[in-house]
Amino acid sequence: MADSEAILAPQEPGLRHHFDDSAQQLESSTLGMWVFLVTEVMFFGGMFGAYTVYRNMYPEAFASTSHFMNVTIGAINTGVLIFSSFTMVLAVRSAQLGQKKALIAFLVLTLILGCVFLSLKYVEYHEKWVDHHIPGPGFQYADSRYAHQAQILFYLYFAMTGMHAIHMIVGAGLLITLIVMAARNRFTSKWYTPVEMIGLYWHFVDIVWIFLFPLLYLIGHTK
Amino acid sequence: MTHQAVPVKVYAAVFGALLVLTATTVAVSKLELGEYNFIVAMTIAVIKGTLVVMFFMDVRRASSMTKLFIGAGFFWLAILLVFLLSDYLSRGWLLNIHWL
Amino acid sequence: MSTTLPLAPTETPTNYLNADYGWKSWLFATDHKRIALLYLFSITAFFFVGGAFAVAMRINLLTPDGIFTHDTYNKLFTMHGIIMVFFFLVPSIPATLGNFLVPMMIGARDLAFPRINLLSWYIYIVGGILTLTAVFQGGVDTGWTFYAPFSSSYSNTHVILAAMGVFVSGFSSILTGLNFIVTIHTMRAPGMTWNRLPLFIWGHYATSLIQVLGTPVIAITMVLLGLERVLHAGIFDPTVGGDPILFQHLFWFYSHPAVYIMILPGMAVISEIVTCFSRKAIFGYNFVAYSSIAIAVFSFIVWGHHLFVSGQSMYASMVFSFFSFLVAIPSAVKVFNWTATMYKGSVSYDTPMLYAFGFMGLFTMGGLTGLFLATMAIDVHVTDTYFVIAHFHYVMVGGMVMAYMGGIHFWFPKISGRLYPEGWAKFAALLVFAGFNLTFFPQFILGYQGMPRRYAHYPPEFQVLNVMSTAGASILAVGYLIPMIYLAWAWRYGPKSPQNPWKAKGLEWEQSPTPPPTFNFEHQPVVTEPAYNYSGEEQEVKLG
Amino acid sequence: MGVFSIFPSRASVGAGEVDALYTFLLVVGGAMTMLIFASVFFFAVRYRRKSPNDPAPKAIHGSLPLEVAWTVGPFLVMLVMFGWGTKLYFQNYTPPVHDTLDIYITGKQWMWKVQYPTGQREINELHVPMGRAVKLILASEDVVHSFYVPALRLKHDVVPGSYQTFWFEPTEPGRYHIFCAEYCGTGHSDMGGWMTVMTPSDYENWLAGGSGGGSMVEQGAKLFQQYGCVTCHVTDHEGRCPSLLNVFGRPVVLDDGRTVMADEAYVRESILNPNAKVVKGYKHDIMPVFEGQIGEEGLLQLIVYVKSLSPPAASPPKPAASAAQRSPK
Repeated sequence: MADSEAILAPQEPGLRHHFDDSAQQLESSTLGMWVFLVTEVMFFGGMFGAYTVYRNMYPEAFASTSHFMNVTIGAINTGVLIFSSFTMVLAVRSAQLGQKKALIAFLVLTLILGCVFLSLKYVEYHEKWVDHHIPGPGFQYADSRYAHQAQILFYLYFAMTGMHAIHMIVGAGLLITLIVMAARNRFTSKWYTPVEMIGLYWHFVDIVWIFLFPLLYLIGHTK
Repeated sequence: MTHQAVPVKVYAAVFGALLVLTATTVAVSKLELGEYNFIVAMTIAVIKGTLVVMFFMDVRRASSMTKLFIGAGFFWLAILLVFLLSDYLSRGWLLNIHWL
Repeated sequence: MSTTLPLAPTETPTNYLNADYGWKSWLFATDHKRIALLYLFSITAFFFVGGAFAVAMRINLLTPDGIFTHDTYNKLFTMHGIIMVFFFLVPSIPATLGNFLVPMMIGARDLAFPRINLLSWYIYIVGGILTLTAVFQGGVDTGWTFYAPFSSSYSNTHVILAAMGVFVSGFSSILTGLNFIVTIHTMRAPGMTWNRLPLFIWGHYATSLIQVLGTPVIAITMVLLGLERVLHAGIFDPTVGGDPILFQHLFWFYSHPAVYIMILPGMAVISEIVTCFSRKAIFGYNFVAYSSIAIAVFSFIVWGHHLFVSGQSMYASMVFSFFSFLVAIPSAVKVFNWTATMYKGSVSYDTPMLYAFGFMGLFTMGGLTGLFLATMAIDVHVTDTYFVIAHFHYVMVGGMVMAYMGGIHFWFPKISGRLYPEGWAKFAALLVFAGFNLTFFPQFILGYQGMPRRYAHYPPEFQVLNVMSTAGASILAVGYLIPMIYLAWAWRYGPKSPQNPWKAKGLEWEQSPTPPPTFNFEHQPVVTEPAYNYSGEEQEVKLG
Repeated sequence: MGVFSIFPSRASVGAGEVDALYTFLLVVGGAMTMLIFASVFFFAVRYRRKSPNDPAPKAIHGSLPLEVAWTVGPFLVMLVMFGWGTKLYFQNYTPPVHDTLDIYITGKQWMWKVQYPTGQREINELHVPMGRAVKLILASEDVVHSFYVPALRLKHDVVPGSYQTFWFEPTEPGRYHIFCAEYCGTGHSDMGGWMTVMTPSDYENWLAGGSGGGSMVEQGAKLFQQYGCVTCHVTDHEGRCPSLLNVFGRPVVLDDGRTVMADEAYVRESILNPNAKVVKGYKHDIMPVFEGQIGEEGLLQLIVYVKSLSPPAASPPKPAASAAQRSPK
């Protein structure tokens, strides 16, 4: 045991035993987070693939369903999410500058904005429920031309926004963890890697929405 | 950690740009532009995504390895979409569907 | 788990096995070597479960009218496929040997994210339990390919549970790949430049790329399939406008690269074994290394060759056919280079090398029959027949499992600190080779004769070849059981191994005690020479 | 069982062509395998380690010319395989435009239902005459099947919701296996039958043996009456529905301004879901939705009937497709 401890580097704050120094640890965390986000791109990519195929197959049906999307809520939600990305980046900046109060304030603000997004999403889902636009046995569609195709497109709508919402909920959970950690003085201006990493995740979820919004709500809207 | 903190006004500018672009994409979607509706919407989305990646996610100052992985992610997404479409778009090319 | 450990004699220096005792020290282990062993035991268990299904299938096929009912047989091949692909082949080498050796070979104390590594094992177990639950609830009968609309609308079995098992286990694979990529990038010892990396590392790096980029797509495909089965919204259902071929596209976008997840680590192991037992540097290091990356990239643009007869556009088929030929070239380059490595070497016939010989021969046959399947007109005849079965078993079992067995024997002294009985090991290796060929060679002929796969009953003229195949399978089964027995015996009673029994090169042999201590090295390793410098050359030689 | 052969019996010209390509691949693959086996074996014996203390041999780090040779060499051979295989594939999957004998096959769990244009119907049996180009039109009522005749070296998946097709020219009388090659559920391995190739005169006799309900056109006409299509679609030119005379195989202008080709897929869709693509000048929701009302076999009969309303002489020439293919004798 003594032998193996001989090669351990002296401890730095937040440094795990198997790294040489915090620079190496940060590099690993950052690269790891990015590789994870790449897998997320491919995860959503499967659904974007299905979307591309069906949009190409049934363009009119798609234009037809986009009339039932609530563009107002969609646009507001886009703004909310962008705003939350802005507060998130300010939270990371505060952590970098070691400003604990600002860090907590921005994290809480980000969390609130995330909850606003999810609430508005709930309103939208409820509308779909009332209109019988939830795919499944109860699905009904006014335009009989697209009765079937519209169901596939609503299926994709729910799959994509649903997956996105699940990512938002996970992100909210992570934000709560960060807030608790920040309150317990776990971060310093030298070590705030979790804030940075979860920030990256939050921005990624934002980017997914930036693409979902035009694809699901706007395209074909004029027809 | 290894970088200087970015001034708040840079972030604020990016934030403003993102909001303006969102408003633009909604406005443009009301116009009848045919095929260009799709192109404009996607172009704006790509610009917005790039702004977030470059500034909020700080990729413009990231290591080239990180950039390589991000590039790879989008390249592979492109592989999936392009090769999927290669099937669907070329299915009707042969006249053998007129089999009678 | 702790019962399998040797009693540590007092004079044994502290190593990763005796550093700590008790089930907690294993189930909460973050040491990559202990996690590798957790994986090793669970994977072996799944291998024998999947193998038992295979034996039952072969027994059924002894007679044209079969022994089991259709439904039973359909469940047997489905469960054999799902378990072998997702719970044995995909994690086999990366999660066991890779987990154990990647940090050691690059001179790191652990993987970059030890707790994520442990998490990946738990995820794997959860996925496995879900799938086994599906088995015990009555099984699944969709084939491991889950083709819609049969799986989404027609099958009455536990499709959702099995799909969830596949979905969950996918994340275990992703996390392993992510860990490897980061570790290889950021944690190499001083002097371990990219051009000095052992080829084992290159192979695992390429594998990890595929795991990270491909696996999420199968995960989301399984989600879409499960939701469709519940909602019947029609995304894969043609009667309401869905396209069943889209499912096949998404499925094979992962599942074709997945076969390279299975074979690349095998190639990685063979590169280590061939050099060590020829006492020679690898012939064409750069070509072997970069061909792994080339395979990883090309593997993603060939999936359409599974759809030549499916109604896919013929022009798309043509493109996919072309790339399918291209992906064969880096594999061929590897085989040529391994063969050339033996030229003017000092070749010994130790057990790992016997497996490597077997690999080179059988993988060559598996790869070349792959060309038959890339040739569209031939594929139209032989796809979905036993020809395909024979082809991918030559690659997966003849290639991958041979390499796995070779690797287990090669590093067994490192892992356990003991030596295994060489005579038994050689006997088992020969038995596996003979049994394997007897099992699967007749299937090539069966396939060209036209016997379709997944047939519980078959026309009587195919019986002779089927009986041969079943006979071979029983030999193969014995060939796999023998190593189980003597390796378990040797773990406890085998003679102690010296630090480097094969006089191999590489940090894990040269600079780490056997078995290794918890942090792998007693001193920070420093690399001063290229990989496989068996001749002790002073200078690095650049090729080309 | 005669002399054992790795080749199953051949029933068509195409089967021989596939076998020729297969033989080429076997020779190349066999030579490659032998080369690797022989080199591994030779090196293993010639350079075996005689004693554990043998000195390590001198390193050989590689050879660029060799690497280039064994990269480019196999690539060139593969180009031949690719070209040859692709040509044959396009040929077998692209039926000739004229003078084919069209046979309609519907797969369902777990049987093949065969319809002949002359009206005969069979289950799990297919009769074809020698020396004619036979085109199979494949449909599925439920899951994906695959129609496979090893003696033809041909199969094609049968995908529900679409029509798939391939063709062949039988040359050898005899009975040959039909299999389902795509796993389709419980009875997958029982979903097979026999293809009988007959001499032209035997075939005529067999056809004369009787066809229950008249030719496919007649059966389609009957359905056309039965489902009430006839009340609108033929007589009522200026009325609620478009006439179907001389429509098939021509472009149709839709009410949203687009133009589509009136092909099989269009006719099929218009029967099942009439509102999907409505012809310009006609109203929606007039025609009943026949989804779930007519089976795949009935659909095929109706399509054949609609096609018969547009005589071939009047249909526009179909160029392009014939370029790559062998003309039938």
